[in-house]
Amino acid sequence: MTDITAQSAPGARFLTRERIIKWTPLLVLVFLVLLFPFFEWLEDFGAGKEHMYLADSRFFSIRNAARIFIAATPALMVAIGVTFIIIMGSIDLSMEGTVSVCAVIFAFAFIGWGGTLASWAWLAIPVALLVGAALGFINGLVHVRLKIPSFMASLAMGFVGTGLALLLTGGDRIRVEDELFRSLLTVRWFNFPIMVYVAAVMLLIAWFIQSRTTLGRNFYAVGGGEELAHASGLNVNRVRIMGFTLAGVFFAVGALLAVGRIGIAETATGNNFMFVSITSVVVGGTALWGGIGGVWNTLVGVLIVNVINNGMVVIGLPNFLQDGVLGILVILAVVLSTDRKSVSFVK
Amino acid sequence: MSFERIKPHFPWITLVVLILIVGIANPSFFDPAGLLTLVSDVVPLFIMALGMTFAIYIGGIDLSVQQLANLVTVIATVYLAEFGIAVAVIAIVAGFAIGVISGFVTTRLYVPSFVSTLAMGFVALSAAKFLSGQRALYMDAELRDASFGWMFGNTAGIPHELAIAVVLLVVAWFLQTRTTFGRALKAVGSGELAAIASGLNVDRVKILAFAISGVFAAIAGLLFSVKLSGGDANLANGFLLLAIVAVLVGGTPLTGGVGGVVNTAIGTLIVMVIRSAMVYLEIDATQQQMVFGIVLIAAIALTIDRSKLRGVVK
Amino acid sequence: MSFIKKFIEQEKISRRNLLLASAYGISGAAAMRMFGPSPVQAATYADPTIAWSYRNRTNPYWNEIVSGGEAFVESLGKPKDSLTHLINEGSSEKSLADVKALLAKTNGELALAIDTNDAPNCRPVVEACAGAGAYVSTLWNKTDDLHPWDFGDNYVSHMTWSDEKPAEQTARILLEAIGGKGGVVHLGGIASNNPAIERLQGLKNALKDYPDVELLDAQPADWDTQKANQIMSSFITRYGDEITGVHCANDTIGYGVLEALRAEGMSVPIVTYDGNPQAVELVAKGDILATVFTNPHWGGGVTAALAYHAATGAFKPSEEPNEHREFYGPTIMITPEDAVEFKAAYLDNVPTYDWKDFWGPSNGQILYK
Amino acid sequence: MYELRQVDKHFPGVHALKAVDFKVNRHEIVGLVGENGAGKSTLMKVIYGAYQPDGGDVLIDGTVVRFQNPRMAMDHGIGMVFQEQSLILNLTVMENIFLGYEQQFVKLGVIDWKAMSEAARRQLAKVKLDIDPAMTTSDLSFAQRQLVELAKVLTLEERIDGDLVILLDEPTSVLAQEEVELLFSLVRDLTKRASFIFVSHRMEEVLELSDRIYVMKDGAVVDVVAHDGADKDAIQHKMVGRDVDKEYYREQKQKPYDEDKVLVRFDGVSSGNRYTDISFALHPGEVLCLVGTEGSGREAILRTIFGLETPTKGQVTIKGETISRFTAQNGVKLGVGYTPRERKIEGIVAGMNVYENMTLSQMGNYASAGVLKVNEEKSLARTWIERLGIKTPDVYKDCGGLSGGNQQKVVLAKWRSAGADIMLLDHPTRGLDIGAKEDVYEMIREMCAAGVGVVLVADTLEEAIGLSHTIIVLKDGAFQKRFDGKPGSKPSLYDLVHHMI
Repeated sequence: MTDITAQSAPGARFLTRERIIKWTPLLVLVFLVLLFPFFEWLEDFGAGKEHMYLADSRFFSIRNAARIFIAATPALMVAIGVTFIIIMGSIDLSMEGTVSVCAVIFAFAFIGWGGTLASWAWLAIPVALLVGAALGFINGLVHVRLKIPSFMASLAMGFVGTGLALLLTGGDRIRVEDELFRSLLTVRWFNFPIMVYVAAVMLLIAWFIQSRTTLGRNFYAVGGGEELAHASGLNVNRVRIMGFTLAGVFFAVGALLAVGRIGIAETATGNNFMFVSITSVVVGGTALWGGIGGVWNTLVGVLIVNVINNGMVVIGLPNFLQDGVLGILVILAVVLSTDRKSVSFVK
Repeated sequence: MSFERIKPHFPWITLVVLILIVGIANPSFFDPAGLLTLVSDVVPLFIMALGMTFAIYIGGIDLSVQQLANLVTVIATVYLAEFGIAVAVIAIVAGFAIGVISGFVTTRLYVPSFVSTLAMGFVALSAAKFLSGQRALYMDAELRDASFGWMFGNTAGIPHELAIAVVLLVVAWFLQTRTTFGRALKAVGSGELAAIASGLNVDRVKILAFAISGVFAAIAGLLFSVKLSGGDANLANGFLLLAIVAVLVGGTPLTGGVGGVVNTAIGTLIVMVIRSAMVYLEIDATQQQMVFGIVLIAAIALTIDRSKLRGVVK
Repeated sequence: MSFIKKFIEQEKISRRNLLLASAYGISGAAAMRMFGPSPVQAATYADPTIAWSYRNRTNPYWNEIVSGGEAFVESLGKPKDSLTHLINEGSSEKSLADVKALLAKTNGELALAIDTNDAPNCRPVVEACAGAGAYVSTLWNKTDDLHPWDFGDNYVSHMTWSDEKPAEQTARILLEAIGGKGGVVHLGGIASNNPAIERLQGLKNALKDYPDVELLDAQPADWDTQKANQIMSSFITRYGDEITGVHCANDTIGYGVLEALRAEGMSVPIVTYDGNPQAVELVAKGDILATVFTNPHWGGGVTAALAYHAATGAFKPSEEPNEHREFYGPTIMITPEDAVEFKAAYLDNVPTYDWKDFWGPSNGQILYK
Repeated sequence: MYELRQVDKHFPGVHALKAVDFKVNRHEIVGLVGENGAGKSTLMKVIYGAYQPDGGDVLIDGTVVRFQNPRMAMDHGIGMVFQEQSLILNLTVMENIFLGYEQQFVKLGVIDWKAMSEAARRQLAKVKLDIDPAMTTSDLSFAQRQLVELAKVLTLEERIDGDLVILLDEPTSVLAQEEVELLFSLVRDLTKRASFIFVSHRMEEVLELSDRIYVMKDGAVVDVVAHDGADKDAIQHKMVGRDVDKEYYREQKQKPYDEDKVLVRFDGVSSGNRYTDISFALHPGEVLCLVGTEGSGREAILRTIFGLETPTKGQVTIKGETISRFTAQNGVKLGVGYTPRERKIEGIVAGMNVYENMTLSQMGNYASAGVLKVNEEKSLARTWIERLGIKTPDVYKDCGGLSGGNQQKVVLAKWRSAGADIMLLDHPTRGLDIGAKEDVYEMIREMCAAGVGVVLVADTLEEAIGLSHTIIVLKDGAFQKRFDGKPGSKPSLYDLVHHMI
């Protein structure tokens, strides 16, 4: 008896190492947050101006933090949605279409039912979430029932979504002017606009789903070993479809915040979300092969990407360099936060 | 013939069925000259997809191809006057180099190719923006014709573009099926661990796969640049997703080891037919994208051979 | 009985020969047209297909263009949807491939109005059309070495807008509004697009007369609202109160800038470009100081009209002077004073244009630097 | 209690189960033996609901039931302990135990981790395993994981009112001798509550544990033997339909090796904490067997020789060349061949055909300037198919579709045809039926006769003793004892076990 239980676990010895790696994305974020003020300091120093590092930094300020958060919240919602899918070892590329459709339908319903949150138009919000869920559900069905790998299924569903949004709008953009709805952006509590708090609440909900619900834990089970999970009696197909549905809901929240941010819903609302969100998820330390990571990683990843984007403009990096620098920093961030001992190979 | 035996033939059957549908709805589609033009126009996309096939065949993906082609259009346009036909060499070297770096970052630094190639694409984009001075550039017509005029002539009714595509397809096919490298690719795609345990230099094989993808992307960019007689940092935009779609629809799934370059040829033709069907069947402008997506789902559902997707479908 | 058999054999052979011959005839003739030299005397068509090829439907600018094209088609007594739409989604490759597909489908009986998405793409499009005997009129993107008069009748016209002057005018309005001192930022279009370059140049030209105003920064926002929003908020961080005015390359960028300012509770004068209905409303409200209306409705209509009437032989492009083949489109400056009036005249009721008056509202021959 | 009547199962081209009658009584342990491909795994899959039979009935207490999936079978009290480790490594122990049945701990949509942890502790107590249920499963040893698997299946006890049937598929393959004893005593205890179906290739274990033994051959049950009437030879005879040489060690076939030459030399080699300070020499014609429990460092040593693992200390010499760069390419170049334990993952490439697999490690020999000479590859494959009696329709057959024994032969052919004269065999007979095992033994002897040095990690101790010239016993990565295993002076099982544990 003792022989079995006393055997030291092979992984236990690396615990400290693993812990460091687990926290690397956060360290990268902290490093970046301290790096950009350094360049500011350098610039002012070169110009012979008085400059206290951090204290005089424009980048390292509450107001800029609010700007970064505003820019990050819609992407964060989308990235959280796709995090669940990536934990399952699948991938979802349908977000651009889903976000556009949700934004457009929300705007139509909102305008059509009164145009202000103080009327029945508030119902447009649940409608948008339902539309997101429905699109995710269809995406999951196509993937699971037609047995098409999620990469292809969701890519094609993304085309369908964008196409649907285009069909609905005929190419027009819809302005959502309601002051009450726009208070998402315009009203600030403790320096941060309401949309940041909405995102924070959604983040907590996502964390709750991830850690305290059966569905959330099942994502990890599917990502850790789908066949094994199936053999244990888990209805893997159901978990998958529900995962895509859940992702759809978060995409819809992302769409609402995106509309809240610029007050316009259009076919292009979903543009650029795909690569940004997946990059963020990976940069945050969630592995593309599934089973590892979670929503907090995604928060850090989204912030890393947005801090880089904001910081590059703030330090006045020439525009043509920005893409390349982003690319290199992303590679560095992923390299640092990958546990090379736990990965046998990467594709 | 049993269902199982027909399965591997689904990609081209799908192609033929699609052609028939479009052709029956609008017989002018069958005009041989028209078809020939359609096919030769899809050549740059095809070449890019051909390279992408190698990345997908080992179970990876290459998202840098579009930006790489952008970079090459700029390189070709900027240096045509100086180097003449030798810009082709510069372009190919650039493609090879960026592919090698992507491969290196993927294999040695354990960054998934989805991210590493995307990031390397950004680097290429920066280079393209820098070189082009963020302007659209155009080639001197005489210089272009002197160096690359041969790319776009016709011999016996066959556009040279198409001939180039066929040559590249044959080269790629030969690489894939007849060389040790191709065999190693297949081993890496189907069973990477077994390839390692057989003493293959798996990292080198993977890096080479990305390098080949880069080279083909560069050739595609060069061809496109010459065709359009110019270059800028966005010229090749719109290629990426279509190239991926072409590979996937042809029946090379992302799991690796299955499919290949001939499938990609079929896949590219399927994409071409679907796309021109929009024109031939007069699909309403606002509906085109949705129709494209739905037909795509149907085409993929038909063309992937699920029996070869070992294990679970993720 | 053998002679019957022989007869049947012969019949088979001659039938096969006939089929072969006719098959060759079709493809041979088509091949001649596709690849042969452009015809000296261009053929005209009684009822050519009319098509518009443009970037996408998500930008209101292109919707206006399309509405013009549709208005023209309707003026011919045809239904709206007889206009064929080719959408390139920002891909030059698709743009060219779609045009070729349509040429093949229509056998060259085509009147095409097109923005080729990127300047280098213009040459192959025009060459393909000319080769197939179709008539093409282009808008916006064209390389400087390419001219309609080099292609006989088939390359009917090219219209673009000289954005430098109007952009300079809006810049002056902006610079006056900030009292001739302070700092401005510019958010541009896709950097390599011609209009983006010209509009930035317009700002720079104006700045020469305002030595106390500094151009703090200029970054491309790719005509994208969300990107403009993010860049603007980064600008606010970097320059803060130093920003006293914003010069935007178009209206959609302007919307993103306005929202970024709104999020900060800031109010800084901005000027935009294009004169979209929503932007005009914002001008009327005073949120935007000025925008420039380029009348895309007319531009979209007349570009299609030129191609169509050339294709039917109603006029012969090669007999027209060069200023009728390469010309600037109209620009109308919109400021808060005239916004309401303008809106009533151009947007609320779209004027009915005479689509045969090709050059009436135009703005002179294109000049190259 | 649980019964299959005249169950049939067809696959395309294969009649996998032919009118199988199978019965499990209460409190009974039923053994199931048969060669690979005899239909055992199909039968098991039918029992736990992964396959649905084409004909016949499944009865529980005389009532006909039909399972659409494993979940339904579980709800009827039928559980499976898998041969391949079926725990999901990134989950905690308790999550694995209750995977798919978390609902009982969910209150208002929230998982009560405390309750689950307590329940998991109770399950672990059943298998006498004292670990924290919140541990991540990847941190457990193989033996611990096997017990967790059993604990997981035993949750059926609480969930199901009626009787339980628990399938054990090769549960002992990763266990050391003592651990096997422990498992057996647990199983015997548990018969108070459950019946067991025990599947194993280790005939002794089946004989020891089972009350009755079903013998399968070619998809049919050929015999049912009671525990008392069981005779190993008779059963094996029925399984294979031919005589199996019972003289296990076959010492007479063992030839002495060449002591003058050294192929591989380890001088005080250590690799992290997997093994420390190991020294030995391998000679041509010698079978050197590394013996130890799971995790004793046996495999790490093999992987070091091949070049897949870089040692942290010491000196490795292969054919007189001191190795500085440890890569598999280098190993292959020096003539080292490696037959990994995970045959399907590391041995063959599923999706590639027979000749492609055979030349995978030696493509350079079948190519000029990078261009393959496919015809030569095919003729090589044909030669070896004949030489080793590989059962395959042709050289184009996907290796993933071959049976385990034939896959193993392809792997061996790959190395032998490339002229490897140092062979590293990791569990070469794992999961093979008796006939295939014999073939592999024969090949090992042939190789030795041809002057190949073999380093073997054997499936069983008997195998190790029977085949080896030299035995090195390892424990926790450290050298324990070296035995000379020349014919006539073989160590006993007890000798080895004594030093292993």
